[in-house]
Amino acid sequence: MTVAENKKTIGNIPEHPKSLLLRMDRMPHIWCSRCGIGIVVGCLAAALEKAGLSPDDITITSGIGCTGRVAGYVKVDSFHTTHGRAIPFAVGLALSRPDLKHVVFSGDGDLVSIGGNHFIHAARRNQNLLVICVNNFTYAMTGGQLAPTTPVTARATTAPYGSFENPFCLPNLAISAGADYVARWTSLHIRRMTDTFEEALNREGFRFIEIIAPCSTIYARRNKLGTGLDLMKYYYENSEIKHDATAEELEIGFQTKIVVGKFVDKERPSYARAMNRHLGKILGKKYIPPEVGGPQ
Amino acid sequence: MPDPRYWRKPFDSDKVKSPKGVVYVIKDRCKGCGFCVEFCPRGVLVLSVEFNKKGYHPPEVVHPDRCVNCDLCERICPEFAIYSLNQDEIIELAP
Amino acid sequence: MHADPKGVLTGTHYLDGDHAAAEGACAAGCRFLAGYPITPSTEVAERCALRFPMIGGTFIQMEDELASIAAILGASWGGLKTFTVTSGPGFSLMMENIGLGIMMECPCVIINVQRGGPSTGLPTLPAQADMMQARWGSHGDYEIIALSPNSPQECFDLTIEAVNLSEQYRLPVMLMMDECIGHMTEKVVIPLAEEIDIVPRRWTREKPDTYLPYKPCDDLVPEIAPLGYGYRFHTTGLTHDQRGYPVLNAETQEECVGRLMDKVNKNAENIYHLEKHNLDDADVILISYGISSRVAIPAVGKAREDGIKVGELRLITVWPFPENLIRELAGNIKAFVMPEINYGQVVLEVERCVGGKCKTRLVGHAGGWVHDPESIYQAIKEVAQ
Amino acid sequence: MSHTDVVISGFGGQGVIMAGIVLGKTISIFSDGFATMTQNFGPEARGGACTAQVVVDSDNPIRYPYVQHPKILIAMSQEGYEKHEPNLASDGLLLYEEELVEPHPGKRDQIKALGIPAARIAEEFGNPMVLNMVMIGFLAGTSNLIDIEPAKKAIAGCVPSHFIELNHRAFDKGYEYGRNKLEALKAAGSEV
Repeated sequence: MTVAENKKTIGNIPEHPKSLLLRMDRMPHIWCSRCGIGIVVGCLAAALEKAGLSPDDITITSGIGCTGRVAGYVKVDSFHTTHGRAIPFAVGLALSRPDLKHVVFSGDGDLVSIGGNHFIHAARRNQNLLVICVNNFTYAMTGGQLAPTTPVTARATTAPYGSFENPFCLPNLAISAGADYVARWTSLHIRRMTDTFEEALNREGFRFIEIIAPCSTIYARRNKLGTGLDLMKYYYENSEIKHDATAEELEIGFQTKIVVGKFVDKERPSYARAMNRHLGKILGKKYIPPEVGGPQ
Repeated sequence: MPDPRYWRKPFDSDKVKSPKGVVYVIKDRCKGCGFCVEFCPRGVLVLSVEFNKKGYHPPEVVHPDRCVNCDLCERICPEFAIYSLNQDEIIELAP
Repeated sequence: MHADPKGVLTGTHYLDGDHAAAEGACAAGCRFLAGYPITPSTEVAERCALRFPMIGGTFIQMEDELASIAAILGASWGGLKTFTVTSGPGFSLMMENIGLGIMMECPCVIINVQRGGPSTGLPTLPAQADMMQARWGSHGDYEIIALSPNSPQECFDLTIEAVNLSEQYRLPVMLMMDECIGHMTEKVVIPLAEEIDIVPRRWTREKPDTYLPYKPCDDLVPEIAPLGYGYRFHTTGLTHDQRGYPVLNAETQEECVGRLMDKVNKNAENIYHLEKHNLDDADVILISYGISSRVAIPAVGKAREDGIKVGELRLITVWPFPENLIRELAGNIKAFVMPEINYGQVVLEVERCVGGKCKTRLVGHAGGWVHDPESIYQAIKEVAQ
Repeated sequence: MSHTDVVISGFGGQGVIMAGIVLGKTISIFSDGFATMTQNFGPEARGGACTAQVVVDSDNPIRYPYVQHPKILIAMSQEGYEKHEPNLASDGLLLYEEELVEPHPGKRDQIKALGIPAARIAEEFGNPMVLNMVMIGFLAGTSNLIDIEPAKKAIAGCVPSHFIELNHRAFDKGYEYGRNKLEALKAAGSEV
């Protein structure tokens, strides 16, 4: 949308430039002050514009949790599903509507704890999904419990003495499961994040982008890390761009350096493409490619 | 007024015309995180003293002339409460 | 609307219930199946894996049943007719997203070929012990539609009916088979495509700017918007208003859940599919469904030879339950006898509706085998006295 | 033949269910009758006890689908024989694989018991898997339950196309063995 199309006003000023991509009738959103999720949503909206996509070209699916609420604020066909199941739900969407782009927006607990099995299998099968994970190292909506990403020694309500269990490193997980495109930024890296979203939107296959983002109210406070603003400053000082980072360098400890960048960018046929190619080859003329859903 | 963040004057600063931006703040949507104030590369903003309806201090434009419409405030705002427009577009918009 | 001929394998076949159900799904227009192997239901998925590539369908074997049900909900929103198939343990795993399907009002079909439980139970042996799980298995209040076939032919016919009902009323519909019917082989006649009625997806004709995703039509069912046509709708498992937006308060809960109940209850007369024999002058009525209805046949015959007036009521639709009919019949007879391969599930509904007006007798057992008809005969004889 | 209950019993891997399907299909698709097949097997794919019950009626659809007292028992394992023989109708027919099943002689005189070395015959065809078709041929040759032509059509619809001919030959061999056996019995003065 261009500014000129933006006819709505709020008070005496024009409505926000992304208002055609967002459900402004639902603002303010439920996320806390100094939470990073809104930034990621804004960057995706910007990426859509930059990629030349209309809101009618994409769907957004999310699961449960703070990030799970993203689906409710984007003005596209959007699905707020159950905890952990955003990916398999979106797998159904993607296979029934291969003509659209399908984005899964998920938190770390949703995506790789309860939904972990779906995550690795969707990556393995190279399903045609752009999966964006907002990683804030905790279960924020339920009050700050231990997440599969919580760094060792960080505190959570269910790890009151600090965590002693190994967290998942999400890019490593995605890479080892076979994802085609893997990147990580923090919520401070607004331009690179937007560019990465744009690039990933215009590709096929399983694309995974992790965004480290502040949870001000729960994670930062419980771990005495100041506010969300302090975490943003921390990202500014401690993130390092390294596209060829090793698996070890990608690990995140408690308040250690955060290596960001685009780590994998390869092309394999997506599940749907592989299916069409293989079945077409085996069955020849008997093969009828999958029907696309929607009114005939 | 020279921006203190430039350690030297760019060689081509006379030839390149910086865009001019105008910042808009949707005050009642703001939750006072301060991201825009902290990260604005031109130091255009400060947190205001006034409260909005929800009791937060929204940003206030104190150096409007410095804005180059870089979009950072819009992108980094988690609340969709601030953005800048190119001055030329605003003229078009005006009734 | 008639069936798409490319999915209809017209002819006379010798099929078991599982394969017949798969053909029913093809004929009904299902073009998406996500499933996970589990005995004794796997044959349905296997047949579709073979057939779908030749009729424009997509079969995907998911990583588990949680994923299977989620994927069919997604594909249904994508606009395809979808189904999944499982048995007890997998059915248990699907419960959460069956609730999502109900809340989002997503048409889809879940076939459960019942085996003995609890837990892993009897993988290859029959039971009818998931009937209450089908009714109540997901949390919260809702109404469901569940059908129970008693022959491979009905596995074919009722799969089509299940798909049609799911489209008509926009909810997950259960086809509650059992291992016996799933693995029973009989003649199955698949008619011509033009002889099969298909309920099309209820696409909205409303314009995007006036469309409300959860605004009900006269039959209390809302219309669906296709993806990517500018509707930009939102749907959620949270309690929502007509816009589909989460509104978390008691009034919206009442409106949202109340309608989910009403759309089944108030349309129940159009949903019931019952088989009735000799109910008018009956002293004893045998109520049955699935394989138990066939096992009871010699018992009913023998009781009639004894001069006992036995009527038969077969629940082809088990849920919604034909409450009013049972209440009415209860006033005129001595007893209901109900064989079930469980320790008493659907019979509880009979008892509730009877309200003490006549006797209710369960002939039940834990599963692994079908009833000896003699035990059903003895029960009829006892209650007839 | 108006109503005939058949039990086919053996162990997994012998093609018990396939034999039941061929029998049922012969009657309900390629003859004018009705046949319902039910099956019973354990969780293992091979080696467990396996039974197919086929209820056959020449005139009416089958309502009660199970067999309580089979008129014909086809036994391909000792275990299957031991389990089902006591239920065999008093005027029943027992068809058994004579190297795998050892019937208890004299126990029930009125039952007609006919053996066939079906496993060996199948091996001579170079494929032990056609044992079941030898048994179905034997059934056709020793009873009037099914005719050759519909049975062959049923077989053709049940096996991969390049195995049809082999399975037909196995069926023929079983049929011929059954016919010869009956002739021999007749010649020996038995009531057939």
